[in-house]
Amino acid sequence: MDLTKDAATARHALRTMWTIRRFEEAVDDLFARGLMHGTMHLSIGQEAVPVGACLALRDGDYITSTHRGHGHCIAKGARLDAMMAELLAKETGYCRGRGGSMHIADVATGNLGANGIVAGGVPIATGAALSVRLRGGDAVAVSFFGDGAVNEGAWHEGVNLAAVWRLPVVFVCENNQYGMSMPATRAARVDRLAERAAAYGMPGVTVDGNDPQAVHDAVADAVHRARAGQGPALVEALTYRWKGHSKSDKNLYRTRDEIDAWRERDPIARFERAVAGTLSEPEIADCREQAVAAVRAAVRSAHAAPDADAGSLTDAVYAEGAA
Amino acid sequence: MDLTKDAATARHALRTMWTIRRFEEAVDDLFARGLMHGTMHLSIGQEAVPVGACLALRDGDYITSTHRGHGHCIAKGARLDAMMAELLAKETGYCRGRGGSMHIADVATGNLGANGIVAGGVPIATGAALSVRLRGGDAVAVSFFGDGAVNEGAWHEGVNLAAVWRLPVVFVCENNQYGMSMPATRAARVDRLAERAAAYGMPGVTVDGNDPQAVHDAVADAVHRARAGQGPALVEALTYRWKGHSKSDKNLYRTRDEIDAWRERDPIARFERAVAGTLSEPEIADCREQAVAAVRAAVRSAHAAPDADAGSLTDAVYAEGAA
Amino acid sequence: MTTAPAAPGTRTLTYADAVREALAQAMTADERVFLLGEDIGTYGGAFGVTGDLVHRFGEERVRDTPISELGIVGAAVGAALTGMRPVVEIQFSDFTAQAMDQIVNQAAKIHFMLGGAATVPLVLRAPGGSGTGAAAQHSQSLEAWFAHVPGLKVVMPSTPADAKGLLLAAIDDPNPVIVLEHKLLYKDSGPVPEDAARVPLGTAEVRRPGADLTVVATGVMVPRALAAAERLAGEGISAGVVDPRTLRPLDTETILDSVVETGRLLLVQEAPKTCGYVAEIAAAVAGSRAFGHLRAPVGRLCGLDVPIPYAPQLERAAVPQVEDIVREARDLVRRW
Amino acid sequence: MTTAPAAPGTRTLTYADAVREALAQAMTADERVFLLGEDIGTYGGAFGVTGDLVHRFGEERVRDTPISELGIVGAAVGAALTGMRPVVEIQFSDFTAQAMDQIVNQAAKIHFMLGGAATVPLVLRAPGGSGTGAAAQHSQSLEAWFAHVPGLKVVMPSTPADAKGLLLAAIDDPNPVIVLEHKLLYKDSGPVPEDAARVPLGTAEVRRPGADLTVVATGVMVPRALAAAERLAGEGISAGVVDPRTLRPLDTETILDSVVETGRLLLVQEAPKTCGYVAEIAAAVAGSRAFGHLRAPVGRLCGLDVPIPYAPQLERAAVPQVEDIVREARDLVRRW
Ligand SMILES: Cc1ncc(C[n+]2csc(CCOP(=O)(O)OP(=O)(O)O)c2C)c(N)n1
Ligand SMILES: Cc1ncc(C[n+]2csc(CCOP(=O)(O)OP(=O)(O)O)c2C)c(N)n1
Ligand SMILES: [Mg+2]
Ligand SMILES: [Mg+2]
Repeated sequence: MDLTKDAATARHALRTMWTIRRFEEAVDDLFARGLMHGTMHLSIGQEAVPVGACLALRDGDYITSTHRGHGHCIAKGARLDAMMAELLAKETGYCRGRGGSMHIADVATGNLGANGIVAGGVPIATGAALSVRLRGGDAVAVSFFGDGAVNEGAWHEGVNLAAVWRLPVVFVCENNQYGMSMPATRAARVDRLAERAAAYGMPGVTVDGNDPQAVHDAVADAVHRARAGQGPALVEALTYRWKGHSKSDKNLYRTRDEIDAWRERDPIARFERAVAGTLSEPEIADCREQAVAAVRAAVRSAHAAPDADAGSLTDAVYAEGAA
Repeated sequence: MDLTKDAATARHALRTMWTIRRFEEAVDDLFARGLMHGTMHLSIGQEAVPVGACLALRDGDYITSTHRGHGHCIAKGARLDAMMAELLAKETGYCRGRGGSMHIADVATGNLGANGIVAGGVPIATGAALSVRLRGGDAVAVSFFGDGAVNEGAWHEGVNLAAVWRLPVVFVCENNQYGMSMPATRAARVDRLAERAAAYGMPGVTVDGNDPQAVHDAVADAVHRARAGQGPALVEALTYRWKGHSKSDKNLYRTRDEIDAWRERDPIARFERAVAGTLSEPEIADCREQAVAAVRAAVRSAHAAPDADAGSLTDAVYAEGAA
Repeated sequence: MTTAPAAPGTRTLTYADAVREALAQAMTADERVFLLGEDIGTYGGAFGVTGDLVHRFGEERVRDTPISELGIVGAAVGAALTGMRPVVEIQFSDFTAQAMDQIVNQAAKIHFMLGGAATVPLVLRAPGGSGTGAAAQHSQSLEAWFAHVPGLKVVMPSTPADAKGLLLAAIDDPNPVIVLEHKLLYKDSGPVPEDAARVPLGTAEVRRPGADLTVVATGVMVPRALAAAERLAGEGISAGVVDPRTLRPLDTETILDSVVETGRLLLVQEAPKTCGYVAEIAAAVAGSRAFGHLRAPVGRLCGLDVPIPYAPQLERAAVPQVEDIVREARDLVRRW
Repeated sequence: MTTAPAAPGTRTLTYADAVREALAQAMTADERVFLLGEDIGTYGGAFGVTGDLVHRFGEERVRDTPISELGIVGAAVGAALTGMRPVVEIQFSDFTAQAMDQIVNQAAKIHFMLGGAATVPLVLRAPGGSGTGAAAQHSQSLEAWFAHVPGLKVVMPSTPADAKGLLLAAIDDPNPVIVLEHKLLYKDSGPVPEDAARVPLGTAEVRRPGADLTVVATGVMVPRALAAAERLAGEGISAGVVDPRTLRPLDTETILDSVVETGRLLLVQEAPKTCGYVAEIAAAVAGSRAFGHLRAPVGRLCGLDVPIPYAPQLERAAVPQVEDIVREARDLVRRW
């Protein structure tokens, strides 16, 4: 599918990228003003990956996400108000304020959850795909993770099980060059992380992660294979996070020049140029404004919502009844 | 080094293989007669791997071993009497009867221990090599493990650390076709497990694990690279265990034909043919007899030794003093 | 344990057979139930528990896995989250160490972290305990770890009937349940209901009433405590034996009721003493309505604080035996 | 905690600085000591503990690792077995779950399994605890798991001086030692000796004497218990506070001595109650010479049995606060 030629698709892709960007800028701002708690991992600069990837998915497909998961959540179709309410620790948040940013999930749209554990979602995605296999159906699971995750045992085991059982999983590595402060190139001795796919007998490909089209094409191919019963694949998307790793990052491990160079490759600006033939300037501006308005509305409604209720703190530790 | 041309080397290799075989046959027999406790994992049929590999090592080099570790222990130079005493739960055993077969170790000869945990020794070998790096010196560490181990997270992480730090480790995979009942071919979707080496940016090679020369050549090459600071490598040795996985194995997962076919490829008989030009028939017979005599002496001395002492059960839980 | 005559609707089965029967009944009744683990198919399980199930239910539902415990449990979490009811076998409970992240940081917490939006109905079965000469990495009793984790339920059946009934209840439960079986019990026989009757989680069982002291024992220590109580009866000491069966949630009331009556408590576990499970029972009693009824200090008879050794005589010395229970119980009653 | 005036030979340092100083002194004194962990180099550690050490000691000895906790601890085991003295930082103590096999099945047991033939002198430092809004997978207090494992020692420093002195003692120790630091304490200041004085493992500290009840608290609960004791003093209640400092081996005698005097015991921990560490203390006291001196049931004030929630007001409600300690202590003294 060409994301730039069809106006509706182009609009959707652009609006979603802007929504992620504006959502996270709002989070950044709320945090800076002391209105948000905890820590936050922002994916500003990486928006092309979730948007390109999720455009290859259907209702009923699953994703597992990461600590840096706002983009995945939005791209898979979550409601901004429930997301923002969660981040603001409200009872109306997706997790009733219990989870926060690192555990945000929207089961209704197939997002099985962000994860505070690096690579934690990888075997879970394999399990969701196993479930599809056992129940019958052609859903797929996409597991998002970072370059740092590929060195965890959980990643190896989750990927291997998917490979030996030929499960419908697509492993999407968002290689943003660093795992916290550790350069991907110092954490693994391969030129491309996609080379690791061969160790599991599955295809692996590296794409420009700042180009939603490139991400989409690679993920759509992999999803197609997976739906057809041909097993998993690995897609490595090269991208960059503009902000620090989390709120405590002093950016000692990378240069201003490097950051600036990547900012010039802004995936959104690039995509705006790419759709210039399909969408008019006002239509493009409209995408931006819709994003701003949607985020603003989400912040407003979240602020107005009741705080998470400490009185019911113990009531969702165990589920009741039969599952 | 050609193991067959020099008489002393040929004799040593042959005698060591026979010693392993006879040692394990004695264990099998003691177990069958109810004189040995617990469970035992025998490596009969796989003797060429430890012998070929350890001939590439020097004093000061380390190995980590597995649940199927008698061969590694003997090949690295352990004393048979202390081994047999350990298996017979004697105070004079290598582990004073605390460890048994699955934890047998001989620190003096650089054997850091068998391991009851599949892949448990892999990151430990990486650590021993890191220690060499930090202390200075050109020792290497060889980590032995099975085909089943390569699917554990510990294996992935241990290998990756060695690779990124270019540590002097040689990873020796004894691919005996099965991890317990699981065929290696169903546990990983690659034709050769050595292909996994590429995922860590290190060389990988598959050799005939029933030929001590082939094992030796591959391991010696890898050891040479490692000593020279060129980092780790993976050697996959294809072999077969003649006996069941452990004492509870009913052999339901493989055929008599398959077992018989591999028995015909007996590594010891093959090596005897290969050294026929170097050693005379009486010299070869002498190797066999020395093995029998050594094992017999070990059994005798172990039987005579005092049982492990329950009175001192708690005294080696914590080490005292400064390390 | 000796074989009791079977009551109506029951037959005599071994503990391992009872577990297998529960699995078969659950799989027959519910398509969502499936098994995964190492060597559970053709091999029939390292302890023969799954036996012929692969032939009855096929390789998809009795799924042999590569050796990768973390991946296996993670896959079970993903399957449970998406509508299935996986039952994982971890070959030795020691290898739950490999899977702790998925057990503790994922399975146990997801329901809560998601504010209740999803459930993780998985069962993890694993044999624990010593007595087979398998040494320190294959003989641990790790129930205290799991019982410390909010979100997990923990079950430790001591009879064939409970092995079946508790497992069925665990499979029904919408939460992750850790079922710790005991290797030494697998071959024990006892009456087991033919039907798929559940033993509700969270209910202790008074295995033997007693007036002079209450013995609370877990797992393989239950039959040992019963044997000890029998011997103590011969000495004129009436020892009651309570089997919690479910360690989390614990049926504290049944224990307190008994302690209020007897005034003496002896806690028996196989695991090493320090921070073991029965410390929780001791603490609960010491802080409870039963406190004022205690006539004697709370006795704890536990495994020694050592890794399990290989040598048979050392292995035996490392964990409580019947004679140790008799001695401790007698001491408690005579001295106080 | 407030800053006390520094005694001779001490200066005021933060807890994080004290840890760094211990590491620097140990590395200077002993070539075998080296550090490994995620982001401990240029980044200076997720909580800034290692800071500039990489510039002082170089990248070989302050070794940044890929994200692979099991591999890191395994590498430390191998290095420790072969003559080095690794000090591992696990970024959050929650991620010890990833490394449990190497911690528990390897590091803790190797000395014993080898019959004493080798030692594993490694130190694993990890920050635990809640209070930072990091939610369920980054806020656990897992000391009870480690304290249950024969072969491990477990340390939980509550002051900057102890953070330094206990860490130095841990590095000296020939056994694997788990040092659980607390995130909320890193910025607390206090007097810290300039020299490399050790605080011996296994010695509790009476932080405040008291006549009416004994409060035993661990980790961040120590300063909270001291604040509570101060308030209680205003109400005429004399509460003593004992800080075990080392959880394994536990200095039981110091606790028993205090309980014998006061007759009342309140145990305070941050971790969830069920099977938490202080259950061990309750059990030890209930089975000890102090039993007959107890005038009241043993009080346990612990974290709720929930995963740590994200919302600040819920997070606060999930673990004991100063006012909770005051209330429980007052109740114990008034009612009994
Ligand atoms: C098991 C585990 N180890 C360490 C951490 C701490 N941590 C959180 S994110 C992160 C870096 C992850 O890097 P990467 O996978 O590349 O994702 P990115 O942050 O770049 O999006 C680290 C080390 C964690 N959360 N979980
Ligand atoms: C972590 C772990 N999982 C499972 C086991 C049980 N187990 C012991 S040996 C074994 C098979 C190992 O296969 P492989 O690595 O090929 O070695 P082999 O037995 O063939 O020599 C298994 C599953 C174990 N000891 N440790
Ligand atoms: Mg990254
Ligand atoms: Mg094998």
